[in-house]
Amino acid sequence: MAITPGTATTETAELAVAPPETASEAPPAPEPMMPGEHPNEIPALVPIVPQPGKALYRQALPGVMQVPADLVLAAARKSSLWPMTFGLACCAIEMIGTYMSHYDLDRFGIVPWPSPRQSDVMIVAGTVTKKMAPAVKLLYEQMPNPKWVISMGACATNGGPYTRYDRVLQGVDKIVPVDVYVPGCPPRPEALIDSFLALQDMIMEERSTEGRGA
Amino acid sequence: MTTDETNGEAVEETPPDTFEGTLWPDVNRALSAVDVRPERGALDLIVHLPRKDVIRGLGMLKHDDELHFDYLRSLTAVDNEDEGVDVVYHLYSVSKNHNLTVKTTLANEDKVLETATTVWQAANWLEREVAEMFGVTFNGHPDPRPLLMPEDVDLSDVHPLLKSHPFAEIDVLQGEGLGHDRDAPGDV
Amino acid sequence: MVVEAPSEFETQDLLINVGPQHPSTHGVFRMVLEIDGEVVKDLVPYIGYLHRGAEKLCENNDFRQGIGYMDRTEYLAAHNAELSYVMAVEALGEIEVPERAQWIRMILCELNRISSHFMFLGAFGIDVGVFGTPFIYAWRERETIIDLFEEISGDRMMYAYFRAGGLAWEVPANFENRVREVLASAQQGVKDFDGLLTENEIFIARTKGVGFISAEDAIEMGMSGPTIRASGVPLDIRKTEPYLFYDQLDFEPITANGGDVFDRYIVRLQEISQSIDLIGQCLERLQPGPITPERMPRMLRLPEGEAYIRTEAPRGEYGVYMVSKGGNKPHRLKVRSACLSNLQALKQMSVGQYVADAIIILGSIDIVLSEVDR
Amino acid sequence: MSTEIFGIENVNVWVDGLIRVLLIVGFMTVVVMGLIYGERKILARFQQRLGPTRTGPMGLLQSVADALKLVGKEDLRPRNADPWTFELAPYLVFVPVFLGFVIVPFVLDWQIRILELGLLYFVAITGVNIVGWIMAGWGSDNRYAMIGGMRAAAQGISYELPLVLALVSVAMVVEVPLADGEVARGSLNLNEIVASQHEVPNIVWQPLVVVVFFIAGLAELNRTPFDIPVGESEVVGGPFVEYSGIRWSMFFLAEYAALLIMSLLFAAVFLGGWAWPAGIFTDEDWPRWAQALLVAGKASIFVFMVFWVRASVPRLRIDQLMGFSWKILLPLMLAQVMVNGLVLVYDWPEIILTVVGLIGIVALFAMVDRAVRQPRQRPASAAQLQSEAV
Repeated sequence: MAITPGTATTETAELAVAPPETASEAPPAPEPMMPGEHPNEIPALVPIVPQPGKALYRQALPGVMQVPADLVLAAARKSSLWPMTFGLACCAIEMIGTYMSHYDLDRFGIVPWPSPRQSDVMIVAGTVTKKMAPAVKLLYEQMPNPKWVISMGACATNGGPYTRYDRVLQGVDKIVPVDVYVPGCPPRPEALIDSFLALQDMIMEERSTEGRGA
Repeated sequence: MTTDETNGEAVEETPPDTFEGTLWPDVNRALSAVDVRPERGALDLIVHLPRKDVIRGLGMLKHDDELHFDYLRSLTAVDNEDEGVDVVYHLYSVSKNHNLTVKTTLANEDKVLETATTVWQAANWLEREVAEMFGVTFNGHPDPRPLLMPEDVDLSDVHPLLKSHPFAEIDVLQGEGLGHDRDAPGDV
Repeated sequence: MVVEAPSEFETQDLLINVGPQHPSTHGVFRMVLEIDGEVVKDLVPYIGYLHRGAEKLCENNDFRQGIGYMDRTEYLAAHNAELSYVMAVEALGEIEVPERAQWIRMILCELNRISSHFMFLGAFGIDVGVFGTPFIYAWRERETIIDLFEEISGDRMMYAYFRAGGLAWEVPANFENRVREVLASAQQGVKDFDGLLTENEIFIARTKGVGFISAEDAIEMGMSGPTIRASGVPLDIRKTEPYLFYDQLDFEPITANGGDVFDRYIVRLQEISQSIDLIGQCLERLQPGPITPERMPRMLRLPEGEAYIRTEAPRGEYGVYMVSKGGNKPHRLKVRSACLSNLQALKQMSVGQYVADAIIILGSIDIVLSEVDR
Repeated sequence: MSTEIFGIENVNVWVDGLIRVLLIVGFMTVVVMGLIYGERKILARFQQRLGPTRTGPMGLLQSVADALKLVGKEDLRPRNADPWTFELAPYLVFVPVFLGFVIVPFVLDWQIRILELGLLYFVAITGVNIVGWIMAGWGSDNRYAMIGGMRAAAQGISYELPLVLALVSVAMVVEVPLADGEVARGSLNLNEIVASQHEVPNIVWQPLVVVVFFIAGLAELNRTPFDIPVGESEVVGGPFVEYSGIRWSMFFLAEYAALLIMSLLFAAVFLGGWAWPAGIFTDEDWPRWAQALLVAGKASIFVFMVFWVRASVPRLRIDQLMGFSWKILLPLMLAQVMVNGLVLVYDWPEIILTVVGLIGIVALFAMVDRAVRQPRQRPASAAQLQSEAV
């Protein structure tokens, strides 16, 4: 994508995090010397000759790093995922175990929050029965966008050992769109941490500013 | 004093099994007004009472100062398909430290029984569970709402623990679930 | 519809729904509180949000596969749950269990009681309001015990280690001194909790005299475990109806006569020390030997009959009533849940107390929802 | 109408005020983010954990990430919530806390405004945020929020009195050197209060007041053991249950800004602010940066104590909380003010203040211990409900 010379593109699409391409070819025009300029005057006073092929702001402020807005927002979202304290069954105990000092999810900036309004991730930890399903759906709708769902354990993924009982919902993705499935019954705390890392990679790669729809 | 007829499985060979080791003598004395049929269980004595005077018998067992069964351990039911539903009471005496199991059989057509909450309050929730799981109606129960089944949805005819209630089929989940598949444009 | 004007001083009661999702309902338990200001006038508990038919599914699995459901029904003390199930199968099939297996079963059940009580101490700290510190101390002890369980059975919570007739496989070689290490750290944990919560004046002010239930009411409601022993009733199945080799150990059931939330906390704290001492006694009597009977039938078919086996789980009496009609699957399996009976008395204990007390009283009963709803 | 700022003469007063306020807002947001990060790290240390380490070097950018994420969150308002009260509540909690910074004496004469009635202004302003809490509770049409709001009101009012009396009893005995040499007693101007402590900090004269100020300060900040309005285990999140995104982050920021103000005030009024050890070594004042470090150190003592209490003390119940304030703190403070008055009127030696203060502390702990140990009788209405309900 050719950068039209001379126009200072504020919203450059390419990953500016990569080092700006160094001007490989030699600067075409020699530095003009202002008349009567004292040799040790501050170089900043020297007027900038706009070199073609390079954004003006880059010449004026060589040090600045330009990062697209959604990357910064995604990085912020990735490193402060607040799950809701919402445990259903045995997987909840392993989820609590992951918060505790032995595995400490707080290192990743993950703090359990009591109210759905202030949380971004819903960890469905345990068997979703048909009596509990409306409550799970209501909680999901109460969460503000962007929101994600981690289906922890076999029961939340497809009913697990209780799948053959008709009062049990065979998988939480029948009522709620799920982002990360964690295998195990109950999954080990390391598996839950791995699911968070997978979710973080997904957020970074997806980078949608407004988050999922409905 | 009813004669004891061994019901088939290998109890001690002596035909008139006198249950001398168990509580049977005192239980028989306490329940003399009611016809009682003893049976030997794996750990403790089992006593069969007819449907109509189960509650009276339980009251006698509780207030009898010799037996003093003041602790209802557990109340449940067993579905024997065609022979009807057995309601089982496991009793225990905290002071005397002995156990008894009382059973009564209800025919499949009218599974109705008096409530035991008049005798022990512990029976409240246990009876509500047996009512919704086996379809047994307990007359005079103070609070006959469903316990484990949802209240808002009327499932009064569904009794999951009966043998007739089928197991759910595992529906194959490849794709057609509501699962959020990554590439569908703006779905859900 | 004529609405007569309420007298201007008549206050309206507020119905608040401590819903299925609430930080301190220990899972999916819901209670609707009718409160007048801060005092609870009426409490209606709703359970069944985790009713997933463990009993029905056990009827579909043979005697060896049912152990998995028992672990998941009592997920904080899986060994105790397995013990009842396995002893019921052995009682029906008259299977002899070798001595060493019984001693190891007792050690693991007591260890599981310690880890479950630590979980209670942690969760109770959150209910009373301390931000996480007791929970973290409790889980530090629990993790050491869970690591030992993992070395023995390969899984952190769902062990399936007890089998009809004995154990699945031999315990690892350094079993004794690993257990002693764990006991030392558990002893340290009890001292920490004594310092952190027991002498804390706010903790005493919050829990003394709250949620009282008398001994007669407790017996009438069929309660069991630390909740009834805190009201002064020495009902401990390990003492009243000894199973395994509990009659060879000398211990007294721990009771307190206050019957309030503080006493339930103290009874559980002392039970941890008691279990530590019990395990010490068991370790002395442990000798090498076989852990499964020489001849076990490949397909376990049990004769017709029924058995009601009850053991002392951390929360109370965990009973398994198993009816077999001569097949390889149980005809009916009923799990007697201690939490269900203890929970029945919640309304009686909470009415008249403050809202904050109702939360603590629920915490002091220490319920595990999958055992309540099965 | 012109004043001098940073050496530039005759700057318009309004421009000067604006510059100082912007400086304070910038300084305050940075320090508050640091406080949030500090709390998570210190609490983690109390609980043998690591706290945030992955975002930025040693997790330093954690608060920045939280703030950015909250800004990017969807902003929800419940359908049948009262729109105006719901929208305005965060501002009523947020703005008074910022206004409180006007009188905080950071360094020698650097304040936004030196007000003669500095303490009165501070107490009046921080009183307003209770209205914000109630509006949040009432406006968000949620039962938990309503209960949380009412509890916040009850607690805020009942702990305002000990706080005010604590500040009054300190402001009474402050010595202010007048122009003609002799000394006048009593002043509400924070600068004079701090200047008067260059030899001996007020904590020496008023130990009981320091303890009561700490307790009442905890209650004003709604921190454990007084976090009843926002206690998760009872009233899930209190008045903030329905707030999300940036509105909720304003409440969160206001809470930590209030903590910052309370700690700076504690440092200024009780530990001598920028004056205390300076007076002992040299008679003229230290350089600005040394004073700034001094104030920061003293304020961080208060902040650390608040975090420490949060990690180790359970929550009080609403009736104990009210009883503690009205029956124990208030009488002690009234007695303290009376003793101060007597010492001022009859010119008794200052040492009496310290002795009385220490006796007061002993009395405080004795009263609390007796209140806890004696068998708790059930609440009167409860006993009657109990008999009727069973």
